[in-house]
Amino acid sequence: MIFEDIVFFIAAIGALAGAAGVVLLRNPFYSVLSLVGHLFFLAVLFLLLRAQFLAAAQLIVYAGAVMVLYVFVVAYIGGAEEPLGQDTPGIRALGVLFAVCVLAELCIAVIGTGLKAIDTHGAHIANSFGAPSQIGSLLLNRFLIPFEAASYLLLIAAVGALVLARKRRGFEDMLEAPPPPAGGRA
Amino acid sequence: MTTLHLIAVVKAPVIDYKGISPLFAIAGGAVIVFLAALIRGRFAQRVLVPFLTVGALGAAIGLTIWNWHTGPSRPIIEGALSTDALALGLSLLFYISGLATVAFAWRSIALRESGTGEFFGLMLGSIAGMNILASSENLVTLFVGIELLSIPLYVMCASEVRRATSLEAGLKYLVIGSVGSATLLYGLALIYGATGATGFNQINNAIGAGVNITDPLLLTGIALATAGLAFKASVAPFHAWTPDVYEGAPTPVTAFMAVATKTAAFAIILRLFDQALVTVQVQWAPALAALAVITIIVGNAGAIAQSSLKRMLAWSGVAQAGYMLAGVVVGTKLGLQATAFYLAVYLFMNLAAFGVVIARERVSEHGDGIKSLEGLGSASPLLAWPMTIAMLSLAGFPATAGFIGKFYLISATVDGNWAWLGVMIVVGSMMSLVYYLRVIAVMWMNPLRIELPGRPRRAAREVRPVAGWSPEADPTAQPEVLLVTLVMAAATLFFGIVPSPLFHLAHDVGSSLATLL
Amino acid sequence: MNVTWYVVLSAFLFAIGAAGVLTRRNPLVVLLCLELMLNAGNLALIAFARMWGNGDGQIFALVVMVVAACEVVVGLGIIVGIFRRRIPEDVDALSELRG
Amino acid sequence: MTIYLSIILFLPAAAGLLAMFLPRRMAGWTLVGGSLLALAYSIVMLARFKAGGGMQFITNDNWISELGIRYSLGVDGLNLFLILLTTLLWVPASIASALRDWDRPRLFAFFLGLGETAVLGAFIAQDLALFVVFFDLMLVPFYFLVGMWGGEDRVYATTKLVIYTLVGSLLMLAGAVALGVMATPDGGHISFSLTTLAQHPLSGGSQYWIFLLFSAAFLVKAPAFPLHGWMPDAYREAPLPVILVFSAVVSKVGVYGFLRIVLPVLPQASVHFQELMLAIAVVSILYGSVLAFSQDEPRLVLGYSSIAQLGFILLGIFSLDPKGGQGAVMQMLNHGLVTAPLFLIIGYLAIRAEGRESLDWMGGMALRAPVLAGVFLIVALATLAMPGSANFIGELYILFGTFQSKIVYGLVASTGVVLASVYMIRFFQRAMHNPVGPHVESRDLALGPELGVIAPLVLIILALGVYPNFLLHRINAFAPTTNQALVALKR
Amino acid sequence: MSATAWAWLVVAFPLAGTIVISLGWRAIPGRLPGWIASAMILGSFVCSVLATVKLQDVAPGARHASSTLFDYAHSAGLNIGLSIYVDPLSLFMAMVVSGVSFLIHVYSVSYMTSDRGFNRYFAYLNYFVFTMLLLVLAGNIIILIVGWAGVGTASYILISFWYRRTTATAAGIKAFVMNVIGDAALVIAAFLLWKNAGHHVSYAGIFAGSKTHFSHNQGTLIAACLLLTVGAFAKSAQLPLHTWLPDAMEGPTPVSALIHAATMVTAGVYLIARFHPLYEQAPTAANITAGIAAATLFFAATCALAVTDLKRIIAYSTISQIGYMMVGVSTGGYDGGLFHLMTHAFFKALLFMGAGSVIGAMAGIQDIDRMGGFRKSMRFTYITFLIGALALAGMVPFSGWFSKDEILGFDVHRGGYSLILAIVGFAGALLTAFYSFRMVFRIFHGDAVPEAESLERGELFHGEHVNPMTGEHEDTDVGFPGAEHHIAERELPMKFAMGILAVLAAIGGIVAVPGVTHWLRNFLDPSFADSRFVHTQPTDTASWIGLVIGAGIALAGITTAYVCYLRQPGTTARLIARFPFLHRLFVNRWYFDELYDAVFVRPAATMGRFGHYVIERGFVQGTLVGGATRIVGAGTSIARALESGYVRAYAVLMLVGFGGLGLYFLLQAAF
Repeated sequence: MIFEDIVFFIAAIGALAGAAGVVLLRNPFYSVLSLVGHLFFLAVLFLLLRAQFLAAAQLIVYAGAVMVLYVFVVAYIGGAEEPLGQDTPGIRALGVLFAVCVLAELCIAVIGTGLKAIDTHGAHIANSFGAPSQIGSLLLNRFLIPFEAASYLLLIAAVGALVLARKRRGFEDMLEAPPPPAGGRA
Repeated sequence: MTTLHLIAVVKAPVIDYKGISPLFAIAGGAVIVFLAALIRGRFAQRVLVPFLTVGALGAAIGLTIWNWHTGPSRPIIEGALSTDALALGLSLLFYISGLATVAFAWRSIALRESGTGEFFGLMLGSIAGMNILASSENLVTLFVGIELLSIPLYVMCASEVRRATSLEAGLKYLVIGSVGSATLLYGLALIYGATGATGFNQINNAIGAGVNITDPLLLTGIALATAGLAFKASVAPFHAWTPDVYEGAPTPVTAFMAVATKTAAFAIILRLFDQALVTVQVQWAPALAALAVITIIVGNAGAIAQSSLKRMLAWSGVAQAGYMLAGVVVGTKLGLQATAFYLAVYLFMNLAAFGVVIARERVSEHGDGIKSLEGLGSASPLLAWPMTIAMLSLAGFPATAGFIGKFYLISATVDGNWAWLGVMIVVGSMMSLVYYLRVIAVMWMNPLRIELPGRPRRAAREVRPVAGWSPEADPTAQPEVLLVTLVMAAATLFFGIVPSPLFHLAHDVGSSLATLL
Repeated sequence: MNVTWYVVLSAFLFAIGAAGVLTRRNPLVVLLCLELMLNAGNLALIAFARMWGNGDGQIFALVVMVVAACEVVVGLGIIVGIFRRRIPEDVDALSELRG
Repeated sequence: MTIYLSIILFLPAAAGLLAMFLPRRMAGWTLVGGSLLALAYSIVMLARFKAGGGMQFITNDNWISELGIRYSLGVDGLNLFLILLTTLLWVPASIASALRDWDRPRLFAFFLGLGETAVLGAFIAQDLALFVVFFDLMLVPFYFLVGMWGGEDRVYATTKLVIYTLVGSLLMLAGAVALGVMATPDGGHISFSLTTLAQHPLSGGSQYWIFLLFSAAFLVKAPAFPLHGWMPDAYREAPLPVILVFSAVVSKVGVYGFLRIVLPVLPQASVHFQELMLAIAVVSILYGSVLAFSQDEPRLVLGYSSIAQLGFILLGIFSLDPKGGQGAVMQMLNHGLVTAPLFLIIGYLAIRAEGRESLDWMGGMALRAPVLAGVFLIVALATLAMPGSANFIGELYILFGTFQSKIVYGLVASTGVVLASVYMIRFFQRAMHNPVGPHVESRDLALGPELGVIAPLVLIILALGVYPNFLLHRINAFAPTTNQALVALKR
Repeated sequence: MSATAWAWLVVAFPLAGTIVISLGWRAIPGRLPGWIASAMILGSFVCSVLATVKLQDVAPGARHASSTLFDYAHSAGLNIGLSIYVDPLSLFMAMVVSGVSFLIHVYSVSYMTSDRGFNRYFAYLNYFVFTMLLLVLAGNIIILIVGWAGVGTASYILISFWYRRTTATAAGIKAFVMNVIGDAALVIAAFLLWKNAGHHVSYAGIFAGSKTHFSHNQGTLIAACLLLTVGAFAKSAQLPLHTWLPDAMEGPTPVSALIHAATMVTAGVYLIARFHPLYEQAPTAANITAGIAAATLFFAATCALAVTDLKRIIAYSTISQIGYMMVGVSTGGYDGGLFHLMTHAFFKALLFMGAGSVIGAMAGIQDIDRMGGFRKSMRFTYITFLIGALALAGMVPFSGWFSKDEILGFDVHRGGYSLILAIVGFAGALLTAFYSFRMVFRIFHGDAVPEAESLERGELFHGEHVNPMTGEHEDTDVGFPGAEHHIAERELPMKFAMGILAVLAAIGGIVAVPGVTHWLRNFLDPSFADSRFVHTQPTDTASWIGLVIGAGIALAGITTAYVCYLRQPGTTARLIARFPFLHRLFVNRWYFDELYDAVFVRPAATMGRFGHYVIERGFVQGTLVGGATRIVGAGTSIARALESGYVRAYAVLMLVGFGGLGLYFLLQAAF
């Protein structure tokens, strides 16, 4: 088991580092990259937790597709360095403070729980646990609705993105042009 | 082992198509609307698509009534969804608000900006999400439902992309909303971790049996989940987004959010707390009570002296959420009924009010400012009366549904030994008078300082050319808005005098959760 | 390795994400931080799934991934809109609505 | 014929509604017709009323069974004459408003009619929730009446009026609901019927705080010191016909509530808080009187004097003695009967003083207006409870009742009698006597409208002065349950 | 017809008069209203006589009857009937009141002829007589109070009859308020009697009950009696509630004669006589009453010495004389008290009429310093006035001589405390004689003033119309004193009234000449049969000794006046120079008005201002209303300050909220 522990620690540190990078790096482009790293380490942790399918999905969907989208956008709007100074006073400090509070509460909750199972490596599980077959059966039975809903959500989101990012007439020149005639489509 | 799994794979899920038919109607309707929107041409855009939307909603209403039944929930699809009166009744409210929104949005800029099909399709999608949310029986469905509800709304808020405030509203809603759903997610995760189940009933069984009711993990999970849902219901201190988003968003969207989203949020709050977590009521009730009090105070305080009607209504919505939360706190069947009843009433009142705001802001130079109502009483009583009724009802005057609703809520609180919460509701109503009455005063008691077209008056009035008193200021220029407004106001009045029908519905809703006494 | 470790780790990630949302002003980065928070949730879910040995948590996590993706898409759409509208990439600049 | 109270109850509102859809000039007179019908009907009711016959002409139907709210009406010795007072005084009010040329006459008529219905409802209701409904509903028409047709600061005044009053009545709403729910035995169906509530008294503790909530509502309505903050503005700004009915009739609803609800349903609390209420009453009497004789605006003189008068009524009620109760009810009627003509007179005076409603601008008006002077004198003397007027009998009973139970308060209160003579005579003299004011044209009452409106009221005042027993014989302030409860508690 | 039926008629006549005149105020022409009014009063006088005759038929023991018209107020254990009570006492009062009233009505017909308020005047006057008769005939204490307040009202409206005189209205409100104080006292007394004497309000019931329910001199009873006394004193202008009566002279002179001399002010005496059983059961109260009355009679006499306003002199003399009556009735000398009441009614009314005649001749001037020498020009007035003055001074053999000395004689005979009172009374008698002839000499003797001379030449002097108090000019529109004046010399009705009164004042004493006639006592005895003092009567010889002493005192007083004013004019000036303090004290009526002004009037006004500005503006509006507003406003500003517009601030807010929730739940978990 020692091997697992070592992997865990490496992955954990990596994930934390990635997260920290996202927050701390001033250039959004780097932030995106460090998020990719973070996601990778998360995938490793998933593997340790016997969620092979999810690990895969993580890498493909996230680190693959979504992050690419990010990169495009950053490229499109030019990831300007975040302007320094003139931060609304207090918010930053308060933010960190309360983030720490939340962290403390969560840790207390996790450590203080009376659940025995949490201090174990987890229940005994079949080999097929987390395998595509099991996931699939769950998706098609108990979780059919969430599954369908999720796919539907993707459709909606796509339309939404279309609505928002669609090219519009008389938009680049910053005139508050009167809206096009009813039903007109740009 | 493996064989068992194979069997599991083979086994097809039991699907109660009848029970799920309303959801199909809505979701399918959305897709059809999307497709229809591809047809070019004025007719398709102006008539066909709205017609299809209305059709979908009408079908959903019909199917809901067809499905109507009392008593505990009948789970469909392995208990992912349940069609009980709670789900059905509240989804009726979604559909009604959807219909109203169609009318409100028909002439709106947002519609032109985003395109008819997209707009209505997104709306239907959001309604589908609400539907799922209201009838969800486990955490996963809950979460996906809430997201399906929110994401279209983010888009609709920002859909007037030419208006900076619209974008601002969209982004604010998105950021805060995502923080909210992340919090909710983490909370659900902890609950799942503490109980090992995602189904509400399993959770309910697990609590007390498998896990101690004072287990910090569970309770922290509840805390996080509460925060996430309270945000949706715009309960203080998670309300901060409400005024900004309501003001920035296109007014039809605001109306939709104000009634539908809040109803959905309360639907799931009722389900989660009164079904899944009812056994730990002693733990969460005081917390929710505190939230309710804060919400009542903050909401009413914020609404005072707002010059923008939308903003004022947003704040008042916060306050009303506080009242309804009181109905959740008591965790009794009566409380459930009272909350459901008040949700319905709340829908009528607010749609009436928003209808007037929309009708006025399109023609008045003051936009949604309170000044746009000046002298409405004598200029166009057809708009002034509904607004008056709505305000009186919101303020809880008798002979309006609002009074009955408050009465019901207070009796629920007293019945659940939360009498002081009832008193808090009353105190809130006192504060609320300040701003509700102000609106009425502006409409009726400010001297109308303009000459009305085609209205010979004996007393010569000081003439002041006001944008919005041009001929199309006549409410009949927007018949669909006027119609909705009048219907809603009439309903407010009717159910204030003959509330029994609503009570029957509320009764059925109350009967749906077996977990309550 | 105990499940506790995973959960605590996820808590840390969650907090970091929250802190990011509160401290960063570039909407893009704010979105990224939201991703962090969601992923923290995912980690917790999967850890608990391991702990209880049932798949619900993993399904949940899968759904969350989809949701996260959708949020990203819409969020980016809005950001693009803002960019087109020539509004600075700064959430604090979007404070016209207030009071 | 049988008396259906629903008719009398909704007739005025119906008339008002009808007026909404008639030509402008007919609107006012439609309402006059409606109020006259209501008056006639209530007179028939009086004729059919059996003195000492308990609750009569009962209507009792379900309204909202889910909330246990019943539509139950009834007339007994307590509210009989209050109903008559309402229907009677709405006639001059509606005539006065019909004679005047308002801005939106249809709306005015509608709200005035609605107001009468609401007030009648509050008087007739025999179900606590129904009472609350009408009690709050009352505010809506008056909010508009003051706010739309009032003076310069009308919006401020009416907002203040409504908020102030509604703060009280919302507290009462909470109290009422609590009362109904708590009084319901477990498993029993919730009921707000006053008789039922009187049969299941609550435990002391909950009685106390509910009592306070109710008192808040009723004392604000009365108004009693120090909860009268809305009074000066409302009295100053409201149109005359409106303030006439408001002061003469609506102010009685509050004190009526004590007799109808608080004493029967919360006897223990009533005894417990007796001294407190008596103190409030006495302070109101003295404070109201003192301020009344330091005012220069006739309306405010009446306003503060009504604080004092209602203090007397409160005193009688919380003497918790049958005599006091009888006197209190009697005073409600008498005060209404004298206040209405006084407000009419203020109107007449203002007309004769170039529309100035200030005593500084009046004086010497009796010179060529003997009838006006005589009428005014009669009413003024009745107001200060000159022996020989029904008001005197009312105050006599109140004082006897108070002496009987708590003589100290009675003695202090009786100084109020003297003060009353001071401010009323001062009012009369500064208006009618002394050298003629520079802007006064002294002109007697026009025989048509002016005299026609006021004469019947004055005749009623005189008649009651000769035969006050006509009222006393039928009045029955304390329900038998109340008496039993009080007797039991006093032991 | 029974006695009570006649009694009802007694009350009914003036009421009818009031209604007829006030309704027909425009229709009835000329002086007719005056005659109608007089006729009504005559009617009630006749009826009261008939009632008396009727009552004399029955045996002395049964000479009382009561009759109830209907239940005036009957509820909650309090039963008040609209009833009258007829016995010699009430009929005696009724006859005196209606008789004198009749004469004064007749007098007024002429005196007020040219007043524009003629009809109003007679309506008021009839109303007064109605209430006065109701008062004396009332069958229970509540009806008594009704009549009691009624006369107060009548007196108020008649005092401010010339209502455009600010002085008149001020005097009116003063009189009214003081009378209301009396009424309130009576109400409280009524309650005490009702509660403790067996829940009765009728006289018979109260007296019967008091015998059984009260012990001798019981505290409650004393309290009740003192409250009755307060009522009586307020009405009869005894110390310290007397200040309204001199001001009441603002009213027309016949009003002063009728209300403020002959009838109303003596109601207090009637009240005490009526409730004598209670006073006899509570001697302390009786003694206090008598003591104050004695003080009053002396005090008022001193004021009458110094005041120079003719009507006010007579007013103070009235106060003083009522003091005698009060002493009489409250010490048990009921016959004497009522006897004096009757004679006083005669001569005091006569004096006022004479004064009115003189004032008429003086064109409204009332200051005796400006008068003089009317002896020749107004012979009739002079003679009648002289008779009145002699009677007032108690000179042999005029009515006042018998009546006053019967009181004093009784008190001397009773001895002890009463003896002291009697001595005060004798002292007062000296002053009385002095000031009454001070009037006579100052008005009628000495050198003739221009008015008098012009009158001798045969024309009546018409001066500027000025308010005698303030001296400000007035238009005759006010009414006062009428377009022209009327004096007894020229008006038959005035002559008639004054003549009859003069005769009565002269020979009124014959009804009770010690040792010769006991008519009055025999008549009144049935009412006082239950008195402890029935048999304590001085022997005739004793009475005669008293009478002689009285005559001597009167003579002394008159002589002194003669010396001061005729033989050596200027004596008074020397006296004033000698005792300036006393003079100032008397002229300013012992500073009572100033005292009340400082103690009651101004504090009340200050309280009003304080209440208006401090409590109303500061507390009610400022603290209650404004405070609530401020609190809500503060809440609003906080709520809106949190709404900063920064999305991250909102996120912080959410986190704060979650932090709170989490903390709460963790605490729940901990405990």
